[in-house]
Amino acid sequence: MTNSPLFELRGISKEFPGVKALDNVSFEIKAGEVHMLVGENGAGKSTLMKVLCGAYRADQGAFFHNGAQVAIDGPADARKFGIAVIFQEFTLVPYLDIAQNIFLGREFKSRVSGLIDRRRIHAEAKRALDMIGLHIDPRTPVHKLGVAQQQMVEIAKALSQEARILVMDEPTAALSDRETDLLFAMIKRLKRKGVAIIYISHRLSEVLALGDRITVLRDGRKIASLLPAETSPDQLVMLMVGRPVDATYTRPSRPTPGEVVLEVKDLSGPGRFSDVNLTVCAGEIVGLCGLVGSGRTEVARAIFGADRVSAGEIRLNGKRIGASAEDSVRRGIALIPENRKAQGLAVARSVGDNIVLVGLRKLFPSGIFVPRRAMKAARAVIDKLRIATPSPRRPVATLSGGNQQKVVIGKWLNADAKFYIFDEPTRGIDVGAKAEIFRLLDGLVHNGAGILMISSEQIEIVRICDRAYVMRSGRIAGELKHHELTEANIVRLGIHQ
Amino acid sequence: MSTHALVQFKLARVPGVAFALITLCIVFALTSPGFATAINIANVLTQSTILLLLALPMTLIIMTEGLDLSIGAVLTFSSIVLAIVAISTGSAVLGLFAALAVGLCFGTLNGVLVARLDIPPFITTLGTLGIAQGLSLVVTDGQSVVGIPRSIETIYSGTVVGIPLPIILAALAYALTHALLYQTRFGTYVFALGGNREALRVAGISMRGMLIRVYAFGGLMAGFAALLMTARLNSAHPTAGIGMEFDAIAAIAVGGTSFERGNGWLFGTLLGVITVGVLRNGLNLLAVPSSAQVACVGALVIVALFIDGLRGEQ
Amino acid sequence: MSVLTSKVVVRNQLAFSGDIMQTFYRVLAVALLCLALTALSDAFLTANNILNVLRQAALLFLMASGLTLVILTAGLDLSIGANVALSGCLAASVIKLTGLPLLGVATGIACGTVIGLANGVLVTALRIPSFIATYGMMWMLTGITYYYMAGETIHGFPPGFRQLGSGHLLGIPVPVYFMMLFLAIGALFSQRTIWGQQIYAIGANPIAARLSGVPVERRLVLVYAVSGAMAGLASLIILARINSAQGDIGEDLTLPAIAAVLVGGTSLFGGSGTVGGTLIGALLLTLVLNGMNLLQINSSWQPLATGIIILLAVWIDSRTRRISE
Amino acid sequence: MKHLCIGLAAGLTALFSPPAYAEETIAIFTKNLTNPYFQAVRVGTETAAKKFGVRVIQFVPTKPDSIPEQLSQVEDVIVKKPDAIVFIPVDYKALVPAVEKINAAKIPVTNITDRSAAGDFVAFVGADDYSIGLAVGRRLLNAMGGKGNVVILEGVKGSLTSNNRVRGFTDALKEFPNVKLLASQPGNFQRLNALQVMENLMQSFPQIDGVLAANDPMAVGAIEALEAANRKALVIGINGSREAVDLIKSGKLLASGDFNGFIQGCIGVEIAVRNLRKQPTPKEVMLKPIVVDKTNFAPYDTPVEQRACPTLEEVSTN
Repeated sequence: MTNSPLFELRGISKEFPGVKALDNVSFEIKAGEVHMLVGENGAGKSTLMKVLCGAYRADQGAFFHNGAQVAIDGPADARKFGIAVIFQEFTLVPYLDIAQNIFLGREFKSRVSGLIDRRRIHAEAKRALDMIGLHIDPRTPVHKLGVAQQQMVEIAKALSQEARILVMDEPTAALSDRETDLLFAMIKRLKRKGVAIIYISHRLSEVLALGDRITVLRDGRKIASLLPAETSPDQLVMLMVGRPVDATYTRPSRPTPGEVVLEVKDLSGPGRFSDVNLTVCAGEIVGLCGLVGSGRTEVARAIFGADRVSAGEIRLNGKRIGASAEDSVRRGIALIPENRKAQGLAVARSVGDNIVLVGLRKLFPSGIFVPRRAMKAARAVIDKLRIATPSPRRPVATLSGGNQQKVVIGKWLNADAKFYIFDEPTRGIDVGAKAEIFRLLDGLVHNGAGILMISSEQIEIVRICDRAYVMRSGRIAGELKHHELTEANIVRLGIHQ
Repeated sequence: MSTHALVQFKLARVPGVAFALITLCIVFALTSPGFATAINIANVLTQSTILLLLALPMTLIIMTEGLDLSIGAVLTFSSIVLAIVAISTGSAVLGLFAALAVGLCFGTLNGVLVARLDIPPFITTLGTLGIAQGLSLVVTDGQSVVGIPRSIETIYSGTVVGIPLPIILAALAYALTHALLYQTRFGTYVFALGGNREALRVAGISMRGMLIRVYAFGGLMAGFAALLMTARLNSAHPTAGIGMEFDAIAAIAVGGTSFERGNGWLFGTLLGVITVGVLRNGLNLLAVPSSAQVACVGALVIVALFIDGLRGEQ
Repeated sequence: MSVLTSKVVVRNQLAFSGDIMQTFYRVLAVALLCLALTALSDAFLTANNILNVLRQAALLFLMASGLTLVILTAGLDLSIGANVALSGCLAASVIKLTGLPLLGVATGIACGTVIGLANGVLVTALRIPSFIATYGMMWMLTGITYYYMAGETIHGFPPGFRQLGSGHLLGIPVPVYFMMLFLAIGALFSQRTIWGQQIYAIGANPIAARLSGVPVERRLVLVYAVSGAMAGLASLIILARINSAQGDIGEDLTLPAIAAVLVGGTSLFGGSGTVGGTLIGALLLTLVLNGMNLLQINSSWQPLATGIIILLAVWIDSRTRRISE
Repeated sequence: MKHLCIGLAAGLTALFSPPAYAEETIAIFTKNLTNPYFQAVRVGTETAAKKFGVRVIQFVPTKPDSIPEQLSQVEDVIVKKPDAIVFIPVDYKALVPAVEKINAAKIPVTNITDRSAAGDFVAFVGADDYSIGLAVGRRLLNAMGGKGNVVILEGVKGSLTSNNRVRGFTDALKEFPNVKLLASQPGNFQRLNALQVMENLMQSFPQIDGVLAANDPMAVGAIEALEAANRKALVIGINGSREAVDLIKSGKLLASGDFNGFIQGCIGVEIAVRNLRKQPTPKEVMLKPIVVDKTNFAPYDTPVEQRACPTLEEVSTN
């Protein structure tokens, strides 16, 4: 590893209408190092990376490549210096095949002018895929791939651009453990090849395990740059949040579980999961874990009545349910879906509109909608969950990830549900918000609700849940009582032997 | 997986339209002696050419999650300009260029309004529809334009080695569009425009430029279709193209192109256009009352999409 | 955070004023148009002509108001014109046969509603894109109408029924009262009922709406049914006005209605727009036609003018929206 | 969905059993399914068909007055080779290619109502729109005592029918210098359009004494507008439709020029048949312009379905 920085940003500032996203931030990356970039949502990490790759133009600041000052006025320039980014929202085109996606914008010209050389594109793509050990036919249309595979394609795409500097924005967010290990192995390989990697993550364990250096951003400013050896999770969290936050959240004592709230018997959904049995009692949080794609979300949706099932029955307090989402809601089941933007929020509408949506029937039994009362109800929730918004009239799109998630949860507070399903409630949320959400879960169970929680982060399951079911390829692989609930056990059950 | 997967992925969309087409052909062949004759088949295909010329670019436009309601009116106006120029200069070629120019202008206008001013395509083209239609009426004062050099007529009625010229032209247009969509960067970016615009932005490609080109292509093809229309009527008429945009959209929908995520299928469009043509021709041969014919067209659209819907759920 | 929030408030006020501006620009446009016409034709600013414009706008608005709800859910109903034709013709023949205007009215509205329901089923149960489903429906309805009417005309209705379209109350044409009534109903329904709220939510994000327990299918069927019912009602007013029914009464009523909704500022992507805006849109389009007749401008210019107005209206919107952001 | 298709197939097959071309078949082309005039034509052709024991098949564009569609229908019909064709072009210029195709296919074609700009026809049967406009126009202006203000409601701009009728109106006006033409606006042959145009015109002109409408539906529209505004004016239309006759009876409509679709249909078919049977046929039959009013509406009061076709001689001799 050389000591002179491969690429350097000095005094970068970037302003958006309303927000100063970056304020005089400097940042450097050496060849063959993994540079961790951490900070709360809205701290400016993504903006900084978008500036680096030329998607945004900095208002102020300078770039240096191998010590020489350079200009980055667009993605083309960035690519010239071998900078490539893997964004959280994939930049893949569903109805093009893998190869075409990898070489999007860099298609090889065929001898016939104007046409593209598909054969060569596919050959090159094959090589790129082999390089990261992904063995899929490059002619497969991307919309047929799973999230993890799509991310692999993203990485292949980046590497095929001779990337010397690879930016990864929360690459593990959507990955199962096995896939995560694959990714880490690959990162180590790339390091050895001298590729510099900028790695954005909320998972402090990763940050400390994988990083050679850690830079902390907050409110668009650079707070610190330090080595993993000389820091601790708590310190990082404090730097990120700006105030001491109990990130290693430990769960307070729970009431002894009451009678069974939810009971699922031999539930089967064609091709998605089969013979699922599970129970959740009042006042307990039950985990549902397993690899991504093991059928967790599908089971949750089925319980909620969002998808049809082919066999089995679901009972809430003894009564059969699962006919339809509408019916479930009326009977007091809540689903906090996995994908906020796509499934949880009417992004264009105001915070207030979103919050009252679920509770409309309860708030206005007469069917007459009274804006003033709706606003009051919304404000109550906003205060209760400490959602950072000046007014319920604010478009929900303008909130940070954590606050949006709170809105999705807040929707259900007016509906006084008895049973909650949380699907990845902490994905893409910063530490501060995480702790608050966990506290919220506790509040719910203390009021006698039952909770089924899906999470890819075993550590969360272990800390929060009383029991957990582990799924493997569409079946319940086993149940873990509280005393046997350890990360090791979850992994052991979750992975094929 | 492998190519096999790709094939499946394409086949998955055939049935809606293919079944409709096959069924219709069988039914008509059985019920109407005149149907399965070389003359009639040539007749049907020839009639379908103009609609196909509109449906091809419309497919691309729809793949970008757009729409072009003005294409029929643009065809009308282009054909009027073509006629006027051809008459005044006596040169059909000049007329054709004029028509192409008009089409290109309207297409580009649509593109600019959509891409630069961010006006939703439906509204943009609803507006330009009015403009093109209005211009046609104002220029002609509702009269049809006649007296075009007879030479133009041969473009529609002529044949090459026994194959009607329009069919050859349409085939060329299809080949061109197919190559454009599947063999060029432009085509790749069309998929991206509907599927994931962020991908284009990151790849450093101007999506506005691409959008404008897509609509411009639509206008250009409308201008070209105007040539066939004018040749067919041997005159130009301010109502000739009214409602063709909807016929085209219907044919595309029947062909199984979905209106989301750049999920388009050009060959389906071809089948869709032919299916609509076959339906109308067959019903005419059977002398089915027009009122029933109208209903049948509606039924075809709904049935075809219903079948696709069924397959979608599988 | 503090930085953020403070900025946010400003932004919020702006965004808020953005909507105000939208409406403002439209009212302004109407006002300017009126001024221009007053200047150009002394016949324009007369009580009679104003009422006359309102009466003509009423017809357009009645169809557009129902359509507004559909478009709020990010859907479209291309069948309203054909719906008007069929409902009108059925109602007419019922009145002729039975001599009972009320029965005719019932038939017209019932027929319209049933067609709307059918659209709703196609869109929800069969999952056909509304654009295509209602386009197919349009063809089928037209076919049925042509078949049923066989090119004939039904004419001459009882005076009582005629009042619906051509009657006056306190010197104001009856259709205008309908317009006011349904403006009120539409506004209240969309803004002041939970169904209205749910319709907006569906338009903004159907998946989120479903997962929030909104009965998406039922609401969709509802809006299409309403749109159909309004078409049925409109058909009755047309009958009453022209005192006759013919297979083509629905022709070229659909696109103007859609235009009125869009010019009225309702977004095709659903979730934003108001019935009040649609009224302004209807007025704007009607004023143009009225003006052209008063100034005896060749009607060939009509589509041209309409097209330009549509583009202007929407362009101004996108401008104001960008300013407000 | 295979079943669905098979079902569809079965359905379609059942629906349209193949037409047996036993007796002579005559294809009739009309402009649209909505205007009563063309319905009268179709009824006329069918009545004549019964009379002469031939079979007529109706072809009507599904989109009213669609030029490309009528052209397609002609092309399709040629494939079927009917024995004869009776043809009303949607547009008298734009459909010339269709006529040429028919000629090329050697199918004898009789042109009725709108005289095609070119092509070989067995005969043309029509009534001269111009002279009808002139006659009915005179009727109105006389009734007005040769003075006052009038407006003209034109048909579809550019359509032959509208042009000639309006020309007739204006020439009639020339004979009455004291009558002032206030405005001439198109109502596209449609009620609602005519109604709204009339409403708007009444705003700009406080005094309208007469309305010349280029067809009956528009006359009806005008009458409704006048009634709604409690204003009086003499109104005339053209077509001699039953609707018009009722209004004449009730005194709301002054007169309607008889542009008799029924008879044109009859004669069109009769000539086609005679030609097929190698009997002599006239090259042209022009129906005499008749103005239907209170004095002579009786014959027009019977529904077309119940009328009998006049013979060729009758119409040519009178």
